[in-house]
Amino acid sequence: MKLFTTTALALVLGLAAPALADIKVGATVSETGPASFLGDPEAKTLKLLVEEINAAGGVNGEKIELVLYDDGGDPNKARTFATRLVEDDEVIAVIGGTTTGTSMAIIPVLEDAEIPFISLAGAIEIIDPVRPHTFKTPHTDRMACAKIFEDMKANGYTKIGLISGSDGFGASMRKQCLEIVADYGIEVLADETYGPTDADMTPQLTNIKGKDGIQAVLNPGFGQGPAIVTRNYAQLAVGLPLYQSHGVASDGFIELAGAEAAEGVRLPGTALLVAGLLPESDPQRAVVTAYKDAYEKATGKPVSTFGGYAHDALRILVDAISRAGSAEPSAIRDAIEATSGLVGTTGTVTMSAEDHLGLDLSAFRMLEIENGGWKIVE
Amino acid sequence: MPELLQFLLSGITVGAVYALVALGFTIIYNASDVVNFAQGEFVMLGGMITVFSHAAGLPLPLAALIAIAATAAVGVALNKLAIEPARGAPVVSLIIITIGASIFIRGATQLVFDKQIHRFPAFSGDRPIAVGGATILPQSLWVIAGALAVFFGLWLFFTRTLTGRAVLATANNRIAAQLVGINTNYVMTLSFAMSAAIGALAGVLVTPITMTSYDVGLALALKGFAAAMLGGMGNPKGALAGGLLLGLLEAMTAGYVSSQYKDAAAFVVILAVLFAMPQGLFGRKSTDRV
Amino acid sequence: MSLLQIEGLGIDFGGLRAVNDVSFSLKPGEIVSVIGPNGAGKTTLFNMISGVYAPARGRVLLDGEDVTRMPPHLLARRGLSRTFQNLQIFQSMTVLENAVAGHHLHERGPVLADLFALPASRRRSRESEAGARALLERVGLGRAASQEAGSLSYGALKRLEIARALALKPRVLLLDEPAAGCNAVETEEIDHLIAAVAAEGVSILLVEHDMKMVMRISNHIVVLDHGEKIAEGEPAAISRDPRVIEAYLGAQATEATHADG
Amino acid sequence: MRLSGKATTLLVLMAVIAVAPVFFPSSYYYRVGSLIFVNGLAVTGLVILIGYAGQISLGHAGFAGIGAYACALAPVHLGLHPALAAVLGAALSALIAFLVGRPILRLKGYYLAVASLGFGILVSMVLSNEAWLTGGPDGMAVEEMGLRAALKAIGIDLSNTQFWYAFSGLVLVIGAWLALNLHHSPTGRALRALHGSEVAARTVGVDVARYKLVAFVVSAVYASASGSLLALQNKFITPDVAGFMHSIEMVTMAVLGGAGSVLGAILGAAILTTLPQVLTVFQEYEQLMLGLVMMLVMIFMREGLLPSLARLVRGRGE
Repeated sequence: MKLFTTTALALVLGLAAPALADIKVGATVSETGPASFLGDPEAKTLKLLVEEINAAGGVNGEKIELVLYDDGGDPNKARTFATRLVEDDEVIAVIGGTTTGTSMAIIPVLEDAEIPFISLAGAIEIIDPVRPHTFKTPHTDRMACAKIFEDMKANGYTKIGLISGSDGFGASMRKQCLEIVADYGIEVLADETYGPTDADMTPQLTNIKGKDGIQAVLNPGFGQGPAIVTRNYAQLAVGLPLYQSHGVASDGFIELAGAEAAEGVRLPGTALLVAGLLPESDPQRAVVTAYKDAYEKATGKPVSTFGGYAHDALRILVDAISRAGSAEPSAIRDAIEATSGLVGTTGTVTMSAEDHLGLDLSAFRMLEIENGGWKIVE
Repeated sequence: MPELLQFLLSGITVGAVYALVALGFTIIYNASDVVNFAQGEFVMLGGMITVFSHAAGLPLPLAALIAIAATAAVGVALNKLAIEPARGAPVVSLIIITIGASIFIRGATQLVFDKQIHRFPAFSGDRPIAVGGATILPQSLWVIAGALAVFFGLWLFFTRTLTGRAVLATANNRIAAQLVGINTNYVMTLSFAMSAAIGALAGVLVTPITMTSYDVGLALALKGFAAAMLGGMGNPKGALAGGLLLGLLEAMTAGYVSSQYKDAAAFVVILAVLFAMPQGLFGRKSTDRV
Repeated sequence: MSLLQIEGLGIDFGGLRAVNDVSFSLKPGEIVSVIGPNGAGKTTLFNMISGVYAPARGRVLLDGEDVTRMPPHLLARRGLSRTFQNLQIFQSMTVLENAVAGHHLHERGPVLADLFALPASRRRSRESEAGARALLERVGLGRAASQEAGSLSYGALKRLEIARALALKPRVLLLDEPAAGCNAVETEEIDHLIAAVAAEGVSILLVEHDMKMVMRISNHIVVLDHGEKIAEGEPAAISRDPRVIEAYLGAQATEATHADG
Repeated sequence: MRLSGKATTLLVLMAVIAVAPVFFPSSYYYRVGSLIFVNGLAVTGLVILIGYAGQISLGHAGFAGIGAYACALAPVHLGLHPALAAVLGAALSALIAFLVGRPILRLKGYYLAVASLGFGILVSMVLSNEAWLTGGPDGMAVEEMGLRAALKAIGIDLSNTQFWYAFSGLVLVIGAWLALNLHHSPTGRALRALHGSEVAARTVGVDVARYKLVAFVVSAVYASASGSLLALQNKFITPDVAGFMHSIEMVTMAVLGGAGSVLGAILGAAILTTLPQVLTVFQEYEQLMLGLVMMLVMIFMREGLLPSLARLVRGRGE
């Protein structure tokens, strides 16, 4: 027993030997587990960008060392890794928390340690109320809801059906959509859910189809669920406009759902998805094209919105470090809060003491799938 | 009325998926009394290997065959490397070994392939078939036909072939089986190969409907396990009935009660059935011999 | 006045009449043996009397109370205890712990007292341990007390089961082939032990294949064949009974080598 | 010799807990330590269920979930102090275990496994679905217990991680003490007897159904306490705590280390808690390694690590 503890301890100790690095940035994302669909591109992006930045000479003449952990989507593990990053690796800032659950578990650790934290998760609770050291890059789910409801309102849809995934993403977005739906004069007539690993959603969709008066359907969710919903939707010939969420804003979604079934589906996406369609004048064009090309070249996989969140987080951090001219956590924190006009993949970020997200609705673009590709509808 | 029909079709589609997974449990359990929690990984491998072989340019049928053969080989390796050396271990240890194997296979798959979600085209297109006001996809028919074919195949195997009876004899009494000249090692290897192949076949059939990725195995294994226990472990009839029942229950609950609690309803029914019939619907009865 | 009374007991397995219409009785301190060829239903009869199987027909009366189909642990409370033909030892426990476990009814108490090791709980443990040590001495296992039960020889395990059954301080003791697998010396020891226990007023129901032992110690013998009672009486009378001889000889000619079921 | 086994186990446990911090290079190690203790507590409960009584449960995370959410909800809705909320959670877990256990424990082997699994999934489903109460899959915050502040007031100033290391270590020692008491008590003997042979246990008068239920209820209380500790320590909780994977993790810890002994099971908890932290060096190979370790230990050390190692040492000595 003793022998074993000592060996285990020695192993851990060995790993803890401090590496000599200039600026240590920590990250804990869900590379594996149920949110790996999100976390995997995030991890790849972070590794890729750090390499890129270091190759270009680093920040303030110093190299960045990335300490990256895979929390598997488990909030308890995420908290342990956050503690490890702060106490053991002594990083100056942490990026991560792929899901809202992991982010919320990390926050107390970093707030206690007064280390800046940039979350990659959607829920509004992360930055509302504002906590001094906590920031995030993705739009809140509430903003995605707002963008969708604006489009519905503009099209005159006032009665809708909702079918959401029961995973963290779907449940959180469903909740936030329901909170603001009335503000747009829209009524939810059907509210169905499905499990993240379900194989068939026709019963739920049949019920939605059977409800009188529904004019459009919204499906908050990520992973394979929305693709199956879209396919079942076509199978049942529901015939009403279908809105998906930013959770499936990727080319992969069209592939999974099939171009035929996905035809006409609308969703709020980021500039990243439609890099090639952006006008030359668009300020985001250069940023998203550069990231998209680099990512696809390095990984051979299509770029996704989620990788973009990590891209923006690292850009914001590096920008703050260079403006602060120091790698002191408190100086970095202040500099992040002062971020202004930084062009990222999700939008142009301008933060303040009251706004630790710094994006507005204009960051979203309403997209429609047409002939297996994207079209900006605005 | 068309609603009910649609719920039924949905239930049968999903139920056939569960039944296919549950049938895979049957052979290994019959040969060795092991419930193989890595069975879901066989399903995943069937789908993933087909996806990547197909993407590499092979025609779909060939890709599927390669996937089934490769997965069968993985099944044999699992038996030789992990199950055989652990003969006679208690149920908990076997559960942990097979869960360990499932984590291992998942870890290997994410390295060899990737973590994205994939699918390949349905065998007979995506045009829904109308059935009295409701619709069903052609691929669902493939899955249902697959489940029925595997069921009849197994039934014939266990009742009509010498090898099948040898498998049952091995499960009943290993020593006695050896005494009457059955090569029990061969029977075990064969069972794992067959279970894995059936799992892979399931993966090939369901991927156009459910999609696949490196981590779909666990959820499938859980549902398949629950279905097999509901029907009575070890009995192909039980696996088929359990799977279909589970699928129908979920569809009916989602359709008529609450989609939020459809999985809950399924488990409540499983608990209720087990309380009334501790061996499942078609399970063998056992008496303590003293 | 009988302590244990069996009335028309019967059970079927899948349409087969395993035991049918068996009746007999035991007086306090009496040793009754049940004999018969393999497969005659002796162990099945034991299992019905001790509550392991639920009989389809008939009654079991213990001291006048109808205890048919009563679960074994309630029978134990009423003073009925047994051993098993195919050893049911608590393998992962020591020899002493096996014997202590036999004192369950005397040592059981509130779970919370046991969790917190309250004095009352420790006192109960101490008492049952003392009792267990005395019993182990009695069956000749005193020295093996701290060994793991699994490491004992077959004959020693048989005696351990008897010690465990005696720990209940039973009024009726069912012994299923206590001398099987024992050598001549061990058999004689068990022989003496059974006689001594009976002398204390415990009624003993015995299944045994060692006919010499049966003839030597039984007060009364019941003969089963194909699940039916074919004869009953004193040892001397039974050994001359033509039906018994026929059953044994006839059975011997066709009998399978299997153990009794 | 045998009677001192209990004292030895407790002394070893206390010594390791007290001395280990000397070797900690940073306070992150307190965090890992406290997680080991929290898991160790749940696993000690499983020693009673699996090791003593020989019953399986693949749903004990359900009770951890009840304990955790009691700590999250009772202070908000009932105004209870978080520590009392933990007690309430334990009582609730005991009650639910009592009601559920009776029918479930009639089943054996894999059937018991699937029934307990179903129970665990039901609990996590309720926690996940009733978002109005529990915050849904994204989880909810948990109030501070306040004991650390109280200690500070009397002059004991511990950092957050240090406090939780000490506190969960203390709870684990108490839990281990109770489990060891039980082992050598009449109840423990009855449990181990029914593990060895149900039919023989019955014939010596053990009410098998009742004692299985006792083991189930007691182990549920352990799991609940472990969930409460986790919630109070993390100050945030999600339904993952009640999830299937957590149940599996708990059983694996117990069996890996040796479900028959308290120390073995805690060793199992220590290994499986540290393993993911150590395996981070393997990066993408982490899962692969984890699966491999689980298989290898169960194949080559069937009784679990500690008993197998003990046997090895004893074998050398003789």
